[in-house]
Amino acid sequence: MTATPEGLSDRATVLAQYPPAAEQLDLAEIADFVVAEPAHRRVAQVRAEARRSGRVLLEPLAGFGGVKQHTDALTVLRDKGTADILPTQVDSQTRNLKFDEVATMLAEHGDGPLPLNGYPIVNHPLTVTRDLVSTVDRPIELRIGSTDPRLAAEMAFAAGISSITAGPLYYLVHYSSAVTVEQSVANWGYVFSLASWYARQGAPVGLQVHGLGNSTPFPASLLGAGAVLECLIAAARGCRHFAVDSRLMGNLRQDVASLRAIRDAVEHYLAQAGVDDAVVTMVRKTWAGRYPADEARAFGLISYTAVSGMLSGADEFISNSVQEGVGIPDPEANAASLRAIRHVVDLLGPQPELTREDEGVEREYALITAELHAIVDAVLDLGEGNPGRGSARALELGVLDVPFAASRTCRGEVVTARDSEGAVRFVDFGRLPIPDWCRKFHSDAMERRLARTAKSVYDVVVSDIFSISNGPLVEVAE
Amino acid sequence: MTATPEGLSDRATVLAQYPPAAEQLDLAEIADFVVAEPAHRRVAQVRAEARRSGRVLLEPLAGFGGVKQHTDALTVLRDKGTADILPTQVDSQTRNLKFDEVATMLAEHGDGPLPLNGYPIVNHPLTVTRDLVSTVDRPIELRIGSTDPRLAAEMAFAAGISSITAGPLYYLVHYSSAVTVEQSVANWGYVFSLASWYARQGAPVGLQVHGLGNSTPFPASLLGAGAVLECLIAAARGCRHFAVDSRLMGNLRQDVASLRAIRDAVEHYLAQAGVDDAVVTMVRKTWAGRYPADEARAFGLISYTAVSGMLSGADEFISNSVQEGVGIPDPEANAASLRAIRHVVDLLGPQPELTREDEGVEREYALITAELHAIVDAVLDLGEGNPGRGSARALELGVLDVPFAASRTCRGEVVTARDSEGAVRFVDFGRLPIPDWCRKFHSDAMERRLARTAKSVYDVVVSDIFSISNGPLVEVAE
Amino acid sequence: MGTVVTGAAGDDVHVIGIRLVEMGLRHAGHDVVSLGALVAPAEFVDAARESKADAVFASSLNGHAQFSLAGLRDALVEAGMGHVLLYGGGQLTIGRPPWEEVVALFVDRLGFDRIYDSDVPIEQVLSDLEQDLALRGESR
Amino acid sequence: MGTVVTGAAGDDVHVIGIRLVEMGLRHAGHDVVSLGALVAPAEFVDAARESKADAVFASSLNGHAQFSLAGLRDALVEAGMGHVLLYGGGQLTIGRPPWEEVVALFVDRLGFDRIYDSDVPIEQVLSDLEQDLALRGESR
Ligand code: B12
Ligand code: B12
Repeated sequence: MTATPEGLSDRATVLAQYPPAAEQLDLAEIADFVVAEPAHRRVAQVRAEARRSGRVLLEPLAGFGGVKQHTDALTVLRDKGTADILPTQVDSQTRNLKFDEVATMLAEHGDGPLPLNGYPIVNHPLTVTRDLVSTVDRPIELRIGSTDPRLAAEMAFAAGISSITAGPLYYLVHYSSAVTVEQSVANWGYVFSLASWYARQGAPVGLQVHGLGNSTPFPASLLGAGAVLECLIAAARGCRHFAVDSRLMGNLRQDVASLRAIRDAVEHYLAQAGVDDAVVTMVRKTWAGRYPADEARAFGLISYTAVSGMLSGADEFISNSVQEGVGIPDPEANAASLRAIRHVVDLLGPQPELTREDEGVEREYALITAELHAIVDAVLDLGEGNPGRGSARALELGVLDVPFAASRTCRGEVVTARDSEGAVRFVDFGRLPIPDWCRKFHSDAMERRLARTAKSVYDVVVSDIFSISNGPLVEVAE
Repeated sequence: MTATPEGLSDRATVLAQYPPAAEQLDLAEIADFVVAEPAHRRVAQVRAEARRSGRVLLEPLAGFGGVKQHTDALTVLRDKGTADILPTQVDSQTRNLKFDEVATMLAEHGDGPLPLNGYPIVNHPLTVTRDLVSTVDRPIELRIGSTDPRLAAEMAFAAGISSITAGPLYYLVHYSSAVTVEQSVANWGYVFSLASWYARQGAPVGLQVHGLGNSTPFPASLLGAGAVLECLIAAARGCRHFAVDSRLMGNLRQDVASLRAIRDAVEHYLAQAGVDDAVVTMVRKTWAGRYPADEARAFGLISYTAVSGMLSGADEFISNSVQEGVGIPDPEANAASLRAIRHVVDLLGPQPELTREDEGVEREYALITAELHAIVDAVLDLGEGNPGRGSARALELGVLDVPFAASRTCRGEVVTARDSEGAVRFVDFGRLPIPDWCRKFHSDAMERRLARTAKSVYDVVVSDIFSISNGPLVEVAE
Repeated sequence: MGTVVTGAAGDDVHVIGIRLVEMGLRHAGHDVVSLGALVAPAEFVDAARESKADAVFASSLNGHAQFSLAGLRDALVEAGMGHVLLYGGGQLTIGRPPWEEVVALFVDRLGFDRIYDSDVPIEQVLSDLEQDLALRGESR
Repeated sequence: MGTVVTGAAGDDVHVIGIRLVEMGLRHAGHDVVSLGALVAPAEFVDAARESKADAVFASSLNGHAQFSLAGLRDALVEAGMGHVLLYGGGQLTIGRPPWEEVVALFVDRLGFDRIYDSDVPIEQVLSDLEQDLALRGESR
């Protein structure tokens, strides 16, 4: 093995998490392997090229335990789903580092379908995953909701999986309970350094940056602040390829403004940090909250997302399926969902985005940008320039805060809802450093909403969590 | 029977088309019956109320031969489709006045499904259709592609079906071959007078006005000119309830402008004709041309239509199903299609329309309005104020003209295609009186499109007919 | 190059497809006698005879093709025009049954020379026609 | 009014639903001990004992409920907390099998007092709880 590369001083500890995996991870061999991988399988390259050419990319969500089952699913998504990037979602056991349990399961089930909710990337042999990559012959992104994705990333990148969903804040907040910010940032820092090592070999690894968004009506400023911080944390470790999420929240003008504002903010802060060679692309993720149980309504919802993304100038869609409200989607339904989106993408492809001349878009853009900058600046101040340290302090103080977080690091004082046009507004700012004029805007908007309904604020907050799934973005019969 | 009402001097001839039907048509009895019909089943009333309240209406397309089959289909569309207005499409035999043939068929098949492509409204007993109306208990619209819908209208209105798709120009141009304009206008004039008789009884009958659009990329100015003329023809006979079509053509800004421009023009010309008590509502019909054979893509297409309609301020959607590209849809799939649209309608309900401040919308609005007025004014001049006579002369001279018409009354010299943003443009103006500045706009836009492709104009025209169905509104790899 | 009679058969008003085919035929140098919508079998036959047509292109989309195109070949034969090429296209059936069944009905039983699915590229039709015309030329 | 221990069970991080339930409980005047995400059976039991809870509300959405909630009732009994009301909710299964099957598994076999489908209105849960608490009050 070569000398420990920069930022990977913990490598021995990581590899010790599961020796049978570690044995397969020889950096010299890997370097040779990944450089020889064809460019069309490199997520970062495909994203950068699509941004140049204007082709809009689609990526579904999927992950099965068995190799054959997973390969078959990805093949369906490739052939019938017009997918440009294929996902490999990792199972919960792997996310929680329970590799021995997975090994027992694998031993029992052999090649058949496994009772796992994703692909156990650490336990399947490296050669097997390499075969997967070359068989489906598309760029693959590892999707891993974990605060310790280090060994999984080692195995994935070494197999030619060329991108990973990232995560130091997002996965901490929404996928963990007792983990500290410092732990999550350190673990993800390792992954970012590893990604940079690949870039130095000539095979850059992409990051799909989540931001802080959750699955309720979520303010774009807070979502974007998280994305900026995650990009800065990764950029400090040398990462340069960011596909940043701006998820659908439902109000068209706000969602258009959101994508633009987040793109501009990420570019602004990267430049401010002295990074001038980053490639930032924007993802519109479909609604991430509760889905209609009815597939037909779900088709309406994801197609609407596609329109909203196209009018926002999104570079890519990452999409739930129309069976999201029911259970794990079968690959055929997943592919059909992508085709519905593709059709909308095709129709709107030649049409220009919604211009900022639209008053509503312009107003939301200003609002999101002002709030986002206020939050990020406050966090960076707390960290004295270090975004990871700043985030830790900020979560503690409530300068970063998220409603409905899974993690105990969040105070959970922020409350959000929709105004009478369905735009997301703060109902309680918690301790977020939101500028006064923005506060007034939110309060006024919510006042107008509340004036039109007999409901209590509590009832409004609750019902707004269900509104996208039920249909009416703002309940009609109030 | 009472004295022949105004405008119905041909009534005896009409009734003689099929005596077994005629026997059931006693105006005095009918007057009593329709006045007693509940208001919530009156299409015109439901449309007027929805416009006031902002509720957006949905109507599917459907028509089956057998009473039970048709009733079941409408029940599914009502219960599972969230349909506000239910359709009753008439079969081809009835449209061609082949009532004896239908009678033979009915005698053979009894209550079972009939090999007819619609509901034979003239042959089914009046009481049977009345039962249908009260069973489904929703407002019903007769959809009849015919240049002689007189007896069908008699039977339908008498049964409580309270609206009809109209038609003097549209059905002439697209559903007939050798019929003259004068014949079609006279027959439809009869229907309009009949509708007015119902209004005088206190049970107004609605008209769903088609305009001239066909199923290829079709200019909104020409579509709207047809709608204005049809409204004027009907208004002269006393009709006051117009649900006017502005069908999806694919370019969002143009489609938004189209709905507004047509609404404004219809209101303008009705006012100019001294009609100040009309109720004009706007329908966005889903794409009326070739559909994707793939239901998933079709879900994308109709959901896109829903977004476009909502951003246009449409009052209503009339929708094809996602099985349009395959064959007659089953009622379940038809209902699912409506639910997808309903979900989008729900999401965009509280959001304001796209404002005219959008430069593209503003430009298209001006263009459509100028062309539409130029055409309508020329037609009215030719008819010396009589829109029916004017239309006849105009079609003859090519002052009104339609590409791909079925009728020989059309010269068919106009050629259309899409510009590089997918907006519909004239390639050949034929003899249409389009203002010079508009001509220049179209020509410039098409020049830009053609400059970007190696294809001939012919190939562009052909491929644009398939583009909405294939996906890319403008072919990408040109 | 040949002469082709075109039309949408029976009670069918769907003319867009057949008009595109006509455009393609003219483009390729054929003469076209276009009958438009709602064309009865007798009209096809008369037009074919009068124009000494080489082929009849009958279109049908509304699902009634098997009725409206049923007597066409026989009528052509009766009128002494049995040699005329008979092509059908559009959506010849209700729904989408297996293509072999459609061929069995229209080619084997109703005497069509060629029929096409609605996905057919016009170029395909044109090249088939050219080939068929060439063959006929040789065999006469 | 009672004391309710809440949490998302096992390896489940879906907390939105259970947090809404907590809001409803507090709103109705109950005391809530909220354990959040990723709660092991032992944690539920400890919290129930320490807070002298009247009920445990266990949520699970990720499809693993039948494993992560399996030992909960037994653990409560062992800890001398057998009387505690045990409610389950979220998406207790993978996909949507018939509801009777879900009830058979969680109520009959795993010892839950009540379980709920994800469409349940929170009011329904609250009124059920009130009733159950009243009944317990009487029977003690
Ligand atoms: C546009 C359209 C109409 C328009 C037609 C306008 C006009 N005058 O042409 C209007 C609105 C008038 C209409 C009316 C009706 N329609 Co329509 N219509 C369509 C639609 C949406 C597209 C057809 C089209 O224009 N395609 C585009 C052209 C370019 O493609 P094409 O016709 O297939 O032609 C291509 C090829 O097939 C080939 N081709 C065609 N003909 C021939 C012939 C030969 C010899 C050759 C070689 C090749 C060839 O070349 C063309 C170029 O590539 C289809 C659904 C669909 N397919 O998406 C329904 C559809 C065909 N209609 C249908 C029906 C039922 C009707 C009605 C009866 C509905 C009603 N109950 O009111 C009426 C009445 C029509 C009548 N009496 O004939 C059904 C038919 C059902 C079936 N076959 O199973 C369809 C499939 C819709 C559905 N899903 O229910 N319709
Ligand atoms: C939001 C969401 C997430 C978020 C969760 C954020 C968070 N920290 O809470 C994130 C993105 C993190 C996530 C992750 C995953 N998710 Co998820 N997720 C969803 C989603 C879209 C909505 C859930 C939700 O918030 N609903 C809204 C709330 C308000 O409703 P609710 O939870 O049902 O709660 C209500 C009632 O059920 C009831 N209730 C709930 N609990 C209880 C308990 C009691 C005692 C009572 C009385 C009542 C009650 O009260 C609530 C108010 O009405 C659903 C799909 C859907 N349903 O649309 C999938 C879904 C639940 N997720 C799923 C999966 C598989 C996962 C992952 C494993 C995916 C992966 N492979 O990466 C991961 C990992 C999660 C883990 N380790 O647990 C699957 C579960 C499959 C199944 N059960 O068959 C679903 C159904 C999606 C799908 N179709 O595949 N997910």
